[in-house]
Amino acid sequence: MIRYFKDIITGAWSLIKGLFVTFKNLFSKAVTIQYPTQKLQMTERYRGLADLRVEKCIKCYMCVKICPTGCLSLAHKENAEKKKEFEHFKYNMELCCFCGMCEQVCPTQAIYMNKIYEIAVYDRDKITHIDLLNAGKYDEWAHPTVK
Amino acid sequence: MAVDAPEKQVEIQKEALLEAARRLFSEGFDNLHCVTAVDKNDSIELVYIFYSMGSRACTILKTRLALNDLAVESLANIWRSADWLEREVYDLFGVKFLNHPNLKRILNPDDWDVHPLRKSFERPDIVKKTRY
Amino acid sequence: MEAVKENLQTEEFWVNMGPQHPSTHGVLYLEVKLSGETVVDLITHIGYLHRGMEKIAENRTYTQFIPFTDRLDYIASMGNNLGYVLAVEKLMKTEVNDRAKYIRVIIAELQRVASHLVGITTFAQDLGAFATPLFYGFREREKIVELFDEICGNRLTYNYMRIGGLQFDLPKGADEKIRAIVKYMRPKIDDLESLFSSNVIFTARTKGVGVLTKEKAINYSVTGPNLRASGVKWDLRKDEPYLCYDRFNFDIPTGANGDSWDRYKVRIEEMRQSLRIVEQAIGGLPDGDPTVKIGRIIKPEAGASYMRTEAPRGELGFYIVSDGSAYPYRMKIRSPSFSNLAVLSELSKGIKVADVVCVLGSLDIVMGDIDR
Amino acid sequence: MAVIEKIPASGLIEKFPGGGIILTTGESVLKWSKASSLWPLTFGLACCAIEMISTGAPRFDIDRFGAGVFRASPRQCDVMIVAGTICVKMGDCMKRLYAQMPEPKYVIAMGNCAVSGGIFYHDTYSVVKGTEALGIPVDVHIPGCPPRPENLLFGLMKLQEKIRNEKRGS
Amino acid sequence: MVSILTFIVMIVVGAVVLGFIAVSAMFLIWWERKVSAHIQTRYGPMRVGWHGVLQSVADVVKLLLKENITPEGVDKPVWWLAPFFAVVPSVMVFVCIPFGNLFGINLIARDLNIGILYIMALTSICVLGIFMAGWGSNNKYSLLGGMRSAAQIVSYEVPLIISMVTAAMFAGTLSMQKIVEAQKGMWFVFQPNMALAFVIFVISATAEINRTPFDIPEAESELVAGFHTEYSGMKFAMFFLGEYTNLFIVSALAATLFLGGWQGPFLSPVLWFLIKTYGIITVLMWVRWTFPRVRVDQLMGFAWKVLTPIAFANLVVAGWVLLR
Repeated sequence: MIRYFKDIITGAWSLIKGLFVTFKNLFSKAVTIQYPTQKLQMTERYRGLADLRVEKCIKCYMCVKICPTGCLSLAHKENAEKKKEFEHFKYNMELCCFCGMCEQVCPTQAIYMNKIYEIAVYDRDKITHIDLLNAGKYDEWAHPTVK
Repeated sequence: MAVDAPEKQVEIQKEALLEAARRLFSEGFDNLHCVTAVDKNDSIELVYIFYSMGSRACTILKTRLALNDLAVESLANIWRSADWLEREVYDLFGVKFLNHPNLKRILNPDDWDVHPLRKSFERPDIVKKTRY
Repeated sequence: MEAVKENLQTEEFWVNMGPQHPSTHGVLYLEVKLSGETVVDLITHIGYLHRGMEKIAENRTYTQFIPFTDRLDYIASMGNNLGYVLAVEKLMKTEVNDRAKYIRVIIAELQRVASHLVGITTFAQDLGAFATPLFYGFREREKIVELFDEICGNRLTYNYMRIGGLQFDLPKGADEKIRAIVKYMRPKIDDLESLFSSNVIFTARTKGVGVLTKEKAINYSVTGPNLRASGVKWDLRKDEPYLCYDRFNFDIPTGANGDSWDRYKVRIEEMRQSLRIVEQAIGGLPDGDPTVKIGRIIKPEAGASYMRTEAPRGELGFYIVSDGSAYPYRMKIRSPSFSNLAVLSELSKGIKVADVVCVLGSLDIVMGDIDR
Repeated sequence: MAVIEKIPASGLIEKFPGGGIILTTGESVLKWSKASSLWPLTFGLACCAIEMISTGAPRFDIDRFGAGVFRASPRQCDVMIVAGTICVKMGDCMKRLYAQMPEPKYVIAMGNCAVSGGIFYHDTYSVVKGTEALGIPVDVHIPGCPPRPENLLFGLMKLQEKIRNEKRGS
Repeated sequence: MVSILTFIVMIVVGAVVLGFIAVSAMFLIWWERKVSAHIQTRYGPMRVGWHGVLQSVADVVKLLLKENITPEGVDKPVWWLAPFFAVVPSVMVFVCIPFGNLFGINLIARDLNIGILYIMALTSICVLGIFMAGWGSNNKYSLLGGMRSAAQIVSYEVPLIISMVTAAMFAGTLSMQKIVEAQKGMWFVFQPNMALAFVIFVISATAEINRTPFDIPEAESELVAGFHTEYSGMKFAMFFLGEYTNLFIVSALAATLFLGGWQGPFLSPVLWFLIKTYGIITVLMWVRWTFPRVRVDQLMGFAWKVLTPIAFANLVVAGWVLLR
């Protein structure tokens, strides 16, 4: 009989202790980042989208070889002065796994991961064949707007 | 303690597997840690990794199965962990385990008839990369 | 009463839980045979997230496969990274320098804390404590995730470990941040514990539910916290030390009964021990350069190696067969959750349907780890 | 019961002076309500599910957008966030789940695996190459592996924008 | 002539009550989301209206717009009637809840002299709706949810009624209005017997309205959504409405029977009543977002082994106190 009441009282006390924890949190400050108005600063090493410093690229194909998913496709031709020229350098964002290995392997830091992280599209074609040679390819997502 | 040290690996005939396993169990190897298979093109090699929790010892049993006779005694009645691990090997390599309590495909859909981890498994959309 | 029982027609029926179900932790499919509320039989179907990792591995170079290991056990990506690179290093018979070892230990232990936070709070969610503990767990985990974001540039798929070292050294000021996290985490773990441990509902739901005996656990090859909860003092960090775990002081928490309560309790205690290791490691961090270039093609000599590590969910083993080329000939991933889940159908016979969810939650599985 | 996609007797109302204004206001209210109460399905497939929960968790809090009510039953939700790799075995279940959802329903493909198969596009035998390959129409694609929680919120806002710009009666 | 006037008055009162129920339920949904959000250190709905006050409006309008799926194989009449059975009785309870006095008008639709009996009878009907939903859905989860609900409510009705009887004994009447008036000097809750009865009442009321830690009929982590798994759109909204109306009712009952109803100094009686009611509701929300769910057998054990004996003992002691 005593144990019966003791169980009830200790049980009730344990529940009150649990309530106290949530009560403490009820009046602590919210940790939320209010996203569209407040934004987190991306860290220095953050891996966003693959981007290219066109003038630095020496067409060594290291990034294409290391890429685990085969999302980069590069082709070049040699011009009259035996210099390599781009034929195309395409980036298939929907295959990319954002591992950053291309950035790490690049001998001239030509390919790098930028800090863009807000990408959402209605149409898939927009992200399938991104021309890395085009300077304004990421303008839409660098400063995203929603009506 | 190197798990895969050569002196701890034993290659046996497939007929002797059950017998060897029973002996291992009676010697205190209470944990069948891993069962897997390697496709050696002409044969399939089964790899069993055993541990003994009490004496902290380990041993690896290997046995080879010819491609035309992919059947071996199941160890699932000695070590329950072999149940799923053998089903996985059956699913991916097509090795049949005799006297297994429930030998069905485990990872792939039940109605498939291919064994994807075989080296001979081909599908048009599997693109092999250049060999270095 | 007997007459009523005879005349009343009763029927056992099958209920399908999953593949889309709030408490199956992803895409697990359980076929449950119920007699009223009591489970008569339970069949586990897996493979709904089978992505063919082992086949992919045969078509990737050793370096290229590192990002894939992140996606195995996605709650503890660093643990998988570590297990894989250690296996390849063992195959190549190389060792990393001391600083890399220490950083690996720090990262792996922080990942263990983050993983257990998710594990125990989703367990509480399965018991019906709707969202609040889960969100507390994720709030605390977010601190670690943001640290990892700073260290390696991503929130979930880190791709940080490299064969023979690390991708980056710790950034400036990271050791201060790690110390701050250890300091922050301790009272939060106490908070979580007082939310559950003493709670009479929580104890009533978990104590004595899903008892996994010592012999059964070993026979089923259950590993990790689940094995330790059954009273087996077995931890690879102590019993087969890899990296530099033998240089740190820590205890291996074990349970007594092997029920859901013990599995939860062992995880809570393990988080404390991990914080202890992190504290010691950050205190004795040696100098050196842990980074490594990745452009080189790795060609281990022909042979096979098996390396297992103590990942947050248990023993993660990589069995790699090399034929001397740049690609693994065969890679078997012996994932901890796979063996841990196999025991579910044995544990669930004769308990209530609500307890199935409880046992499943306490086993702390990740589908990516099971199906690979 | 049919779906109310436009206001009843709208043809009649339109004839009255000022009726057009009432109609547009009414419809914009309907669209506003659809857009600001998108209940997602509790449907985590793989890695992205963890980021989806992170989005629901205090740090990012998807509930601010009115989309925090994760319903476990497909009958009660409006948007299916496909978070993770779709495998062959799961494909049929997904199609059924989509069919079970009541109209109007929307699909967000979160992460590269759901968009196209992503990292598992090559060399694998059991991965479906994206949600669209299953025949499920996708409203918003969010690339990333996995996308940051902010990115999912951005995708949600994009979906809201899409709903608000829907053509009348379509 | 008089009868027509009464009729019009009845219509107006009915409309006011229905409007109040709808607004209150919508407010409660928003409030619950806010409370839970702040417990979890986040903000909750923020983007529609000031701090998301219009969130529930958006939710309701959206639910009205949703397709109303009737799955194949449902028991049609039962399936269609279930949501009404879940809502209508709880709306009818509002007849004799005393809201207090506003500008000299007594805000009680009809002060029945058997008020408590009437309320108890009606709240018990709610379970019928849940059970019908479970039975008619042709879904095993729903069926399990419905069964659990029936078992649960039958058990918890007993301590609930006994604790209400204790209050009625102290007041010496069954009329709600008179019970409030009896607490003029001192609220019942300040007497030890009644304090215990109050605790028992709140616990069993929580079970009665299926809220955590007693939410086993819904049991999201086991039964997906329990009895309303198959319901969509408007019908689902009805269940939601019923749930929050019930929440309001049990809190209003607790306030009336134990916390002195609309009695209170300085403020208007209506305000006092609402403050007390919403206070209790907030506490119930706080409890909901803290605790895990109990298991079915534990739930039954708790009702029959703990609550019922204590409630009976309390009743006997209360009788002795009164007769002394």
